[in-house]
Amino acid sequence: MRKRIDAAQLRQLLSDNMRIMIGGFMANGAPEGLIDQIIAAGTKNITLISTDTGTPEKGSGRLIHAKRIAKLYASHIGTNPETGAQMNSGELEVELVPQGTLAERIRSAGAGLGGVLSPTGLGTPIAEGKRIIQVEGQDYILEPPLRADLALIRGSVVDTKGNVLYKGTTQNFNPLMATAAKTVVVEAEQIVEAGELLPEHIHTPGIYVDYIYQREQTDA
Amino acid sequence: MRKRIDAAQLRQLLSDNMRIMIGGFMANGAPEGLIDQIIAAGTKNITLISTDTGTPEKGSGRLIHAKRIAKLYASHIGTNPETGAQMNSGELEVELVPQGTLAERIRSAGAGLGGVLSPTGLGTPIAEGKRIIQVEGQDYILEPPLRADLALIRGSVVDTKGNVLYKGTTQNFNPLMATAAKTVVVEAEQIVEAGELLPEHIHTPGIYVDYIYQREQTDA
Amino acid sequence: MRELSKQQVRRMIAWRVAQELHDGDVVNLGIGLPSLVANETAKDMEILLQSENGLLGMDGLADSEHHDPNLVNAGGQPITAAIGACSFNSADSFAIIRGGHVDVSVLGALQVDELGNLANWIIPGKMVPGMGGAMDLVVGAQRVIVAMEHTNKGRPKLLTRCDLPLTAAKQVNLVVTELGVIEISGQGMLLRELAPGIDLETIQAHTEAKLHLADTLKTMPIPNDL
Amino acid sequence: MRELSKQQVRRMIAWRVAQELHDGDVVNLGIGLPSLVANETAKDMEILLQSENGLLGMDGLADSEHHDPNLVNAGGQPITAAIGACSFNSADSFAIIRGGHVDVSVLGALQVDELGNLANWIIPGKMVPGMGGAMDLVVGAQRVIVAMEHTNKGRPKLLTRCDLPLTAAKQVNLVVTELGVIEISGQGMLLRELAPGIDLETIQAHTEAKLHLADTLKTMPIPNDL
Repeated sequence: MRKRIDAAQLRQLLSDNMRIMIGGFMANGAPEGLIDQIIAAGTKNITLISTDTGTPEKGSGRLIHAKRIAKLYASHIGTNPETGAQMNSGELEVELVPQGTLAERIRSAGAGLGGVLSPTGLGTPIAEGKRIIQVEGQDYILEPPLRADLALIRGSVVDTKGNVLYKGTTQNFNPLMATAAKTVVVEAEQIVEAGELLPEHIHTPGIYVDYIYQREQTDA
Repeated sequence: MRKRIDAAQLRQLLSDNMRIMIGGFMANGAPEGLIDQIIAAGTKNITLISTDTGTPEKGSGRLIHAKRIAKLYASHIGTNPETGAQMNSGELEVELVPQGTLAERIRSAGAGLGGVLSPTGLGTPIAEGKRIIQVEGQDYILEPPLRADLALIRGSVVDTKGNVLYKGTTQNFNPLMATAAKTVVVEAEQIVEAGELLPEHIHTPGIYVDYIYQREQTDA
Repeated sequence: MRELSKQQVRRMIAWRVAQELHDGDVVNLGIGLPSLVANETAKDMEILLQSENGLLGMDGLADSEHHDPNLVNAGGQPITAAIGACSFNSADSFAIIRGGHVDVSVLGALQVDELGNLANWIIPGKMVPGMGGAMDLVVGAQRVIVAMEHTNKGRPKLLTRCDLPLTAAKQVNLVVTELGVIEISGQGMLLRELAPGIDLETIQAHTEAKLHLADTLKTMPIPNDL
Repeated sequence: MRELSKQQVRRMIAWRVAQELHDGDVVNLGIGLPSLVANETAKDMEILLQSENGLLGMDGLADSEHHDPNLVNAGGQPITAAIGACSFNSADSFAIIRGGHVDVSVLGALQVDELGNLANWIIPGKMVPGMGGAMDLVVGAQRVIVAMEHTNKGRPKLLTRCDLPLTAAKQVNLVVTELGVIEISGQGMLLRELAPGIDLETIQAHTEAKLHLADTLKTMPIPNDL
C-alpha cells in the first residue's frame, strides 16, 4: 500500500496557482474529501478544469464559493449561482467548452495526441478565433489538448496497486483526468487488495494513480 | 433475443467489394466463426481492416490465404507469409498504419471526429504526402477516420441486449471496430440474459451491436 | 378546444414528440419539458434512454427506497437503471452522441430559425449557464426535435434568423409546440400539423418566420385523455 | 574474456539493460532479445510489463497447465498475468504508450544513427513486416533503449545516418550491445561503457559513427555467472 497518503501528505502536493482537474458530474463521483483538503489548506488562485461547478455546497463548486478559483474551464455553470456572479464581477475568468469537446481535449492530452478535430460548435461563438481544419470535405474545429498539474478523482473501488473501478454513473470525467495530469490522487470509497478486481473490470490502470486517499471517518 | 442470427442470415449481410473490419490481435479475440462464414459464402474483393493478418490458418489471415482480400489496412503483416507474397505479386494492395494510429483512426470514425493528430511516424515514410498540423509548437500528422460497411468482432460474454464483455487480452480492436461500421456482428463465446452483466463491467454498449452470432457446435 | 393549463400544454407537446419515436430508438431527452417524453411512449415500445453523464438504459427517477448514490441523470437527480443498462465515461458517452449513435435528441430552445439554427444556451448579459452537452447532442444526433412552447411571453421563438448566439447551425429537423408541428425543410419552415382549434392565421401570428403549408396539412393528434 | 556463445551474448545484453530499470518502472519489451530482459531484473524490484495488445502486469509465458486462451502477449503467445494486472482495448493501450506513460521501451534495431534515428521495420524489397506498435512505442516512451548485437554479419548497425526507412526520428536514448553501452547525446554517440576485454579500437572498428568517449568511461558490468 505504498501509494496511500493522509491529509497532511496530500496538502504537501498543493500550491497556489496550480492547474487542477477535478472529476465528478453535478458532484456525482466528485472527490469531496480531497476538495475538503484544498479548502482546509487555503490553496488559492487555482485554474480549475471541471465539467460543471456543481452547487456552492457540492463538488468542485465549493472551491468557487470559497473564492479559490481564478480561471475555470467548464461546460456548464448554471447550477451554481456563485460561478456566474464571480464571472460577471470579473473575479473569475471562465472558458466554456462543449462537454464532449472537454472530454476529448483531456483524453487527447493523456493519449499524446495533438488535440481534437470536432464538428461541435461550428457556426457558433465556440468556433470564433479557432483553426478550422477540413477533412474529407467536412469542417472541424481544432481544439488543443488540456492537461493539469494535479488531477483529483474519485473511485468506487481502488486496489492497493491503484487500479480503479467506478460504479454506476460515477465514471464521468474521472478516468479521463487520471491520464492527463502530472500527479493524480484518487479518493477511494473502498480499498481492496490487488487481485480482487478482475483485469477486465478495471477502468483506470494503477499506473495512472500516484496516490490513494481515504477520507477520515469523523463519525466514530 | 431479437438480435440473434444464424449462418444463413449472416451470409445475407455479405457482398463482394465490401469494406470489413475484423477484430483480434494475432487471432486472439478474432471471430473465427464469422470468418468461416465469409469463406463459405465466397465473398471476395474485400477491403479488410485488421491490425495484423494472423497466420494463413488463424484469424483474418485466413481470408488473405483464401485470396478474398483486394486491399488491406494493417499495422503488421510479418506473421503471415501469404500477405507479403500477395503484396509483392501485386494481387493485394497494402496500407501499413502504425498500430496506435490505426486504433485512433477507427475510434475517431466512431466518435464523429475528423481523424487524429498523431506524432507517430513523423520523419518516417508514414508521414509522406500527409498534412502536418502544428499545435502548441509540436508537429502532428493528420490521419483521417477509418470506417467500414461491416465490423466482425468477438465477445467473451454477450447479453441478450447485445452488451459485450471481453475477457483478458481479447478486447484489442473489437470495441473500437464496434463503433465504426454501419453493421456490427458479434460472435459470442457465451450468451447470457440481459441484467447478468453489471452496467460498469460492459465494454461495448449493446446499441453498437446489430447482430449476435454463435458458432454452431459441430461436435455433438 | 378548451383552454389548456400550462401542465396540459407541456404534456400535449411531450406526447406528440413521443409519437415520433420508433421501437428500439436510442433517445436523449433534455431537462425540463423534453424529459416528460419518457412518460408518454407506448408501453410495448422499447426506447433506450441515453443520459450524457454516462448511462444507456435510464429507467426513471429513483424513489427514496431505490436510491443509489452512484446513479444519477444529467440533471444530477437519482435514477434507476433498466435491465441491460450500461455505464461509461464522458469521452465514450460523447462518442456515442457525436458519432451519430443517438437516433433522436429532444431538447428545448430559446430560438429556432428557418435554416434549422438553434439557440438555447446563452442570453448575453443575462444568462450564461453554458452549453453542457447540448452542442454535441444537436450536432451528433440523427434527428433533432425541439420541444417547446410556441412563444416566450407572447414573443415568437420561431424566427427568420436567430439573433441569440447559436448552439448549432442547421441541425434542427422538427419543432413541436402546442400550436403545431413544423418541419425544417430546405425551403424553410413547413407546417405539417395544426393543433385542434388553431387556425393558420393564429399560428402565423405567433411565428416570425413564414410558415409554408405541407401538401397534406393535418390536425395534430393529442392524447385521448386531454 | 573468453568467447561467448550467441545465447550468452544475448543474455549479457539483456542483463545489462535490466540494470537501467528502476523499481516501479512501466516497461515495454519488444519481441526477441528485448523480451529476455524480463528474466534479468532484480527479484526485489517491481517492474510493470506493458503488453501493447492490451495488458499491464504481464507475468511470464504460460505453461500448458496455466494456459488461458484469452490471455496472450504481443507475439500471440499464451501468458500469465501478475496480481493486480489490468486489461484494456488497443486505443487505451496506445494512449498509455503515446501519452508518455511507459517509462522505458526496449527494442531491437536494424540501424541506429548519431541523431538517435532508428530503423527496424522494413528493408525495402526484402522484408516488409510492418511497424506494428514500434513507431508509437519509440515516440511515446520516456526512454528508448535499443538492445541488439553490435553488428549484422560483421556490418555495422551504428551508423552516421540510417539509410533504411526510419521507425522514428531522434528518439533513441541508449544502445546496449555485447561490445558496450552507448548514449545518444546532443553531440552524437557517447561511449559510456566498454565490455570486458574489448578495446576502443575494436568497438570503433565495428561502428560506422564516430564514438565520443564519456568523461568517465567504465567497464560494462556483466552477470557474475557469465
